[in-house]
Amino acid sequence: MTDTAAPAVKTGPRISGAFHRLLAFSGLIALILVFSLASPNFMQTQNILAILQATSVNGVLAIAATLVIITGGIDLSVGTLMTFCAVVAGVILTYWGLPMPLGIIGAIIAGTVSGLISGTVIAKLKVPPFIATLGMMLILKGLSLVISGTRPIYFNDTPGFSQISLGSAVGSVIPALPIPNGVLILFAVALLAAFILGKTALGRYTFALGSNEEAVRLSGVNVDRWKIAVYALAGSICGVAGLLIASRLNSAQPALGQGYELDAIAAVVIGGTSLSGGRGTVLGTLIGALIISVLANGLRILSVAQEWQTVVTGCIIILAVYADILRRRKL
Amino acid sequence: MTDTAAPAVKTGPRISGAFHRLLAFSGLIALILVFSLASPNFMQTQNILAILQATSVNGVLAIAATLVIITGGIDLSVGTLMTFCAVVAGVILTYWGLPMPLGIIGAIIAGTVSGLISGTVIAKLKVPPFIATLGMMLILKGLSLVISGTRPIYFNDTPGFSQISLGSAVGSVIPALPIPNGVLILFAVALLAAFILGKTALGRYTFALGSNEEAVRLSGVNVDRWKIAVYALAGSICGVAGLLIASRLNSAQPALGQGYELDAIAAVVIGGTSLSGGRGTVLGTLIGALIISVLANGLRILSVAQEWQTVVTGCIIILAVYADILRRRKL
Amino acid sequence: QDSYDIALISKGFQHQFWQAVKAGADKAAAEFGANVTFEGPETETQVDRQMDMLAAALSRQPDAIGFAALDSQAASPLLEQAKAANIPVIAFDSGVDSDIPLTTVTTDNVAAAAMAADKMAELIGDEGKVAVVAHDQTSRTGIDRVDGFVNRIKEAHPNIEVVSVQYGGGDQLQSTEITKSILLANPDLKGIFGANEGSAIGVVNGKTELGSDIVVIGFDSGAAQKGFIESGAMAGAITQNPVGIGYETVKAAIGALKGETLPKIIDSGFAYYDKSNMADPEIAAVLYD
Amino acid sequence: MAGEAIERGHAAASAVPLVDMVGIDKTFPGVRALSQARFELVPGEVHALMGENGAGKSTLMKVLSGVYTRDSGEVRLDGQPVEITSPRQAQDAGISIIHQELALMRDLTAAQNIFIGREPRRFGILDEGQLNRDAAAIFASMNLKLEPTVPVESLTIAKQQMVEIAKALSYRSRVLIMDEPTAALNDAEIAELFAIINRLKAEGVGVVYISHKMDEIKRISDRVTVMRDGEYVGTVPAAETPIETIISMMVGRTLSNETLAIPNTALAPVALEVKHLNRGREIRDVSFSVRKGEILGFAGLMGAGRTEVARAIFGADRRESGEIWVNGQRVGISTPRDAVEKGIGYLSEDRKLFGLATGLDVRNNIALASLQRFTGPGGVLNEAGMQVAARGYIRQLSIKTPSDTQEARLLSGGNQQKVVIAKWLLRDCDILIFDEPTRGIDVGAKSEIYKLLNNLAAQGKAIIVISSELPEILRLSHRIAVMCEGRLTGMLPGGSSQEEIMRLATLREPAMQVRHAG
Ligand SMILES: Nc1ncnc2c1ncn2[C@@H]1O[C@H](COP(=O)(O)OP(=O)(O)OP(=O)(O)O)[C@@H](O)[C@H]1O
Ligand SMILES: Nc1ncnc2c1ncn2[C@@H]1O[C@H](COP(=O)(O)OP(=O)(O)OP(=O)(O)O)[C@@H](O)[C@H]1O
Ligand SMILES: [Mg+2]
Ligand SMILES: [Mg+2]
Repeated sequence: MTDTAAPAVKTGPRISGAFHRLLAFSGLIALILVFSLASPNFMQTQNILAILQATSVNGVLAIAATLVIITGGIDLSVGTLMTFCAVVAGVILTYWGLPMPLGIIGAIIAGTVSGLISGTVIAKLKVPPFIATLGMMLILKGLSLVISGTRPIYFNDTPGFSQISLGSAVGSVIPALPIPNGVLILFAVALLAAFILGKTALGRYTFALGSNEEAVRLSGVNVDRWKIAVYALAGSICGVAGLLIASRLNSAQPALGQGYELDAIAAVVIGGTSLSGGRGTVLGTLIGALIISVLANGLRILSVAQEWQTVVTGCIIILAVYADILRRRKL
Repeated sequence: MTDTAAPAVKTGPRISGAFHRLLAFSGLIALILVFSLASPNFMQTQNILAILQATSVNGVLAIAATLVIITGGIDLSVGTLMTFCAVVAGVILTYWGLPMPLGIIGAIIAGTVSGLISGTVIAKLKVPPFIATLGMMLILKGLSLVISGTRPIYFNDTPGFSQISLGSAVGSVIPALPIPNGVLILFAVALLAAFILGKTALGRYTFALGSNEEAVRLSGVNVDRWKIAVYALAGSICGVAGLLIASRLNSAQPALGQGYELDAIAAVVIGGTSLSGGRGTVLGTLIGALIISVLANGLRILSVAQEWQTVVTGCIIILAVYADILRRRKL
Repeated sequence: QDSYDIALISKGFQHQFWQAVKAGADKAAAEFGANVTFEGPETETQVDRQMDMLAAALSRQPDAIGFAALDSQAASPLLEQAKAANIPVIAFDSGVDSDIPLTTVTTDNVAAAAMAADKMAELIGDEGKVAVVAHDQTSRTGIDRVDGFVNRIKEAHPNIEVVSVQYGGGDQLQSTEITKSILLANPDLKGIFGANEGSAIGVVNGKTELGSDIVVIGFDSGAAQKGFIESGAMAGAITQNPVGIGYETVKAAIGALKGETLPKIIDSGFAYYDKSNMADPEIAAVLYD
Repeated sequence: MAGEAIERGHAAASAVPLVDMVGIDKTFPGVRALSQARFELVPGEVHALMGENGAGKSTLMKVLSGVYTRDSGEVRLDGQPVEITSPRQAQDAGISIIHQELALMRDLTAAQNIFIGREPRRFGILDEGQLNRDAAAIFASMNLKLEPTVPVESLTIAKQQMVEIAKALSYRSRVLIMDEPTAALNDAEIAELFAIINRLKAEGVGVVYISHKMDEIKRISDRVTVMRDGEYVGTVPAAETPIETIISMMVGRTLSNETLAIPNTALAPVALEVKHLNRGREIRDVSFSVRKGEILGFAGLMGAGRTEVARAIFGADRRESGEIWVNGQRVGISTPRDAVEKGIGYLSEDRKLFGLATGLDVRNNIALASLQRFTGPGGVLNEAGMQVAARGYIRQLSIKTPSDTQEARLLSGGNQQKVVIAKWLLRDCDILIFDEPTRGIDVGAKSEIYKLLNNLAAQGKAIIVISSELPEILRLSHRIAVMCEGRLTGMLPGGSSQEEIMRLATLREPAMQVRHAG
């Protein structure tokens, strides 16, 4: 019996993964082409840097959301958590006057702890992620106002702080390539997240949880612990986003952040990650975030009236996902 | 055995449904008790009417969201669709000067058509509901600004319009009970939705779709058609919400609406409807919406600082759902 | 009752402008011995949320109410209710189409934005392209400031063209991105008017990120704008007197409770400030951090 | 629908076939599921459709019932070519199907499930009373004790299967397709089902019967059509054809039917001992032990509580009292993790739901319980090591998969089962609990799994096999534990008789006895 040539299950889809990834870029490339043709101002170095810079915060948030979404969860608190972390950095650096590394560490710890709490509420108390993170979204929003004293905190006493996002380490070496650090940080976070997802046990469990949590539990895995770890990791990434936005605005704006979660989740889904969990890539999310920024930038460059910008963005989000669906169906 | 009174589709399984429903009220009652004890102003007729009035719009939106969520979908566009319908009524009544019934019909048709479009994109193009309705949210937001000319439309030429929400048909008969019409409309919509869910084929398929869409398809049911019908029904209910808010403000405010979807969905989930579909009740959603309004009102009456209101609301949303989970586990 | 209970329902809460109004109100409260609460919706579009706040405030049965209407019509039923309950109402920031408020403590936003237009024209040599980054497309202040600026340019400065008006919701990051797009799309742009604090800060951020040297005129104050003016990144800004608005509102409420007669309008005023006059005591007094 | 015969125009011996499918092709992306497949059904016959896992049986029937559209070929009903492009059209044409994968709406009641899409209405309003009466009538005709108003999610798999059968019957079709209807049923229920089938047969209904259980084919069917790799192999009369012939048609060669050499385990040390396990009415004072190298079979009727016992031992469910001893040591097990650390592995009866992470590939499913072993510094996984291990088990267990990076959900049922076994072998479990290890698995794969279980026992593993198929229990077990209503009612030696097991399995189980009588 064993020696029957086994045609058993020939892979359904697959087809070279590289080809699929190439196609995923197509929506982005189409957009870029259209805008380049429509306006000579679009394909300028300055503007490309502006687009990348505009992607950095949403991109980092979207990467955090990607991790959570792959487990089959959702995180609505990414936006206000980002703000909370920024405010924590502000309190440490400006109110307490401590040195910059402490502010950076503080922001990331704040993100991690908040993620730990969300994760614990979800894993231990079995509160659905939507509700747990909706609650956290409100709690963090309130706390940001409370600890900042409802006013922006400026980083004027920490002169290097704005360099985190705006300086250009690359540009200081290769002046022709003034890529802002914020963009580098986005790519660094993306690489790190891709590495964790692809190469580590945590990443493996992230996919496994989204694929079949009960099967993972019955394999003797401490499901709760890993789930909490994913939310904590996502939280710490939101901490990075908090540093980016604070550095970019040279201030922690306690009122900002709500609404950012939708942009982040949209980037994730446009990037091909399934909201039902178990599948997704960081690269896809980056592309999704870029599509959103290119769209916003291009429409503004074309001076499209703002109300129409909104309409067009809505249409393109639907079309981008539909194109992805068609592509998958064909493969 | 045959003639057991059929308790339509039960939410929380087993154990006397009545008992379970009673318990579901407990969170609401606890809140009311706390606030009544804390402030003599809370349990005043005026204030109770204010709470009910404040619930009316979110309650109607939440009922629309309930229908969609029971199918296993989600509707992020309820808030901006409400606004769009309000603006349509404004255009018909004020810009075109047509009589009031046409404005009412127009708003509801606008909601239905928009729901039809969302439903079609979801059912036919297989775009995930999250994305389809996120796109619609943006499209409708933009269109509201476009057709209103980016300014509020006042209903000063349609004197009866504000009576839709603010007048009191009950009060004119029983002066001691000045229940605003908006609240009556909320209850009417709730009764209608409960009737549809419990007693009609559309309701049956709503639950069936959320339980196992593939099984419904294999049973020979035209899944797409019913799914579209649910979204269209939800859309027409958003049309009612649009009339309510327009009448309450005596104007169509084209920029309002975004963010309201989260409140609506929160009410649904607090009310015990599962985001994974297949189970839910309109009564639960009403209780959820009331919990949200009572909380907001009570905290204001107690003069809690606004930033702390947000924190407390976040905590209570999580706790309310957690209490529900504990209760179900025990049953 | 030895301490008056006054409820202020504002248009916003988290923005610095509103926090400055709150600070003024708190100052008056401390001075005159009153309890003041201060609330406002998340964004200036949420008219119905503001109604819920006003309704809850009425239920609380305060001694007086201060109200900054997002939409002056929407509130009339509730204002009637206040009148019926004999609760005096003071309007602040912008007027209410109603004779119920005993007085209105306000800034003329149209005139203030027109002044910004004139200053802009002066700074760019009365010709060239300019743009506006505003906070809101539908709110009263958003409309008034954009209209005030654009109309003044049209009327008085025919050689200046307003090439773009965009809205960033007062969100600094969004306003930054918008500014960068405008600058990149219009390399020959000469100036941008940022129509509220968040917008103005966003405009300066965008300008700095691109290394542009256009003229920026802002609105309101706050530590960031003051810093930008100090450093020259922003040419100047229009300031209202938010602390004064809050203070006068509470003071007027208490006056009403004590039976004083109030003028129909209490103009809280506005002024243009730049590096040269920032330190003047009367300017410094109306700026907030 | 109890006894009332459905009046049909033609008798069972009608010359024109009810269904005639010829030259059917169906390709899925990357898979040729059907290639020139054929099938014929005459009124009043039970026609068995046989083939290994993945042979294309379900696909062919899904083409007939309008779930899939064929790529080419012809379908004739009563000699007339027809196009059936949706389940609805199939229903209208008098074809109904019980799908292999349960297709129930878990939140709806049994009655609501049965009549989905055909709800009785009065003035446009659903007539729930009528609905429940109709469902109750169908249950009565099946001798099935079931409340029409109970939500199906609270039913056991077996009861859910009965609801599916009731649903298919409710269409009163001329063609009834049953795709592995008995995979989750016990003998009493199977007997009941066969009685129903015989009744339908007498009414002239044509029944297509798919099953991997050879004995059933002999008992119920008139003709057998065999498929292999999507192709038609042949049609033979059931009564005259020896089972061996059918099997060799299925697998393309003859299978040896090695008998099991039962080693003497009496002296081996006890690996697992369970003392006084209790939980409510589901598990009542269950005590037993398994020795190293021993296969302990668990027999019982549906709801006897065997799965409950297994899950309680494994820590997947709570238990109220009871002790678990592993290798002579008392151990505390409150989560599956504790159990796995003590060397216990559990293969659940529902692979899809509890066994596989279907989105992950074969390699990761095999490694899922042992990831720590492949985790290096910084949490980085040793992918190469995982690959070597996975490929080792793919070879050792002859898992049919194009590669170790194939997604697990794309494997056939038997191979999925082997992947789960490999997971526990890699984890080095000494005590393995197999819950229905061969459910839905073809004869060839089944005999491989039997061989595998024997080998594992020979290596000294302690094995518990829960099965509803008595021949399987009898063939595999050194000792047989019989359960009834949560109680262990007997412990029998390997060679016991089926009758003795059935007697113990029905001790104090009135409901079942009624069913036997009826
Ligand atoms: N929807 C699908 N997409 C891709 N491949 C499929 C699909 N359905 C079936 N297949 C493949 O088609 C082949 C035939 O599958 P089918 O389900 O008809 O087998 P079967 O004979 O019913 O097997 P079993 O006895 O295990 O139920 C298999 O290789 C299977 O993997
Ligand atoms: N007649 C019944 N109807 C519905 N549920 C039942 C019935 N009898 C028992 N149960 C429930 O079924 C569960 C045990 O069922 P299960 O079928 O898993 O047991 P089992 O002995 O493992 O049987 P098998 O594995 O053969 O299906 C228990 O939770 C019990 O409460
Ligand atoms: Mg099959
Ligand atoms: Mg079982």
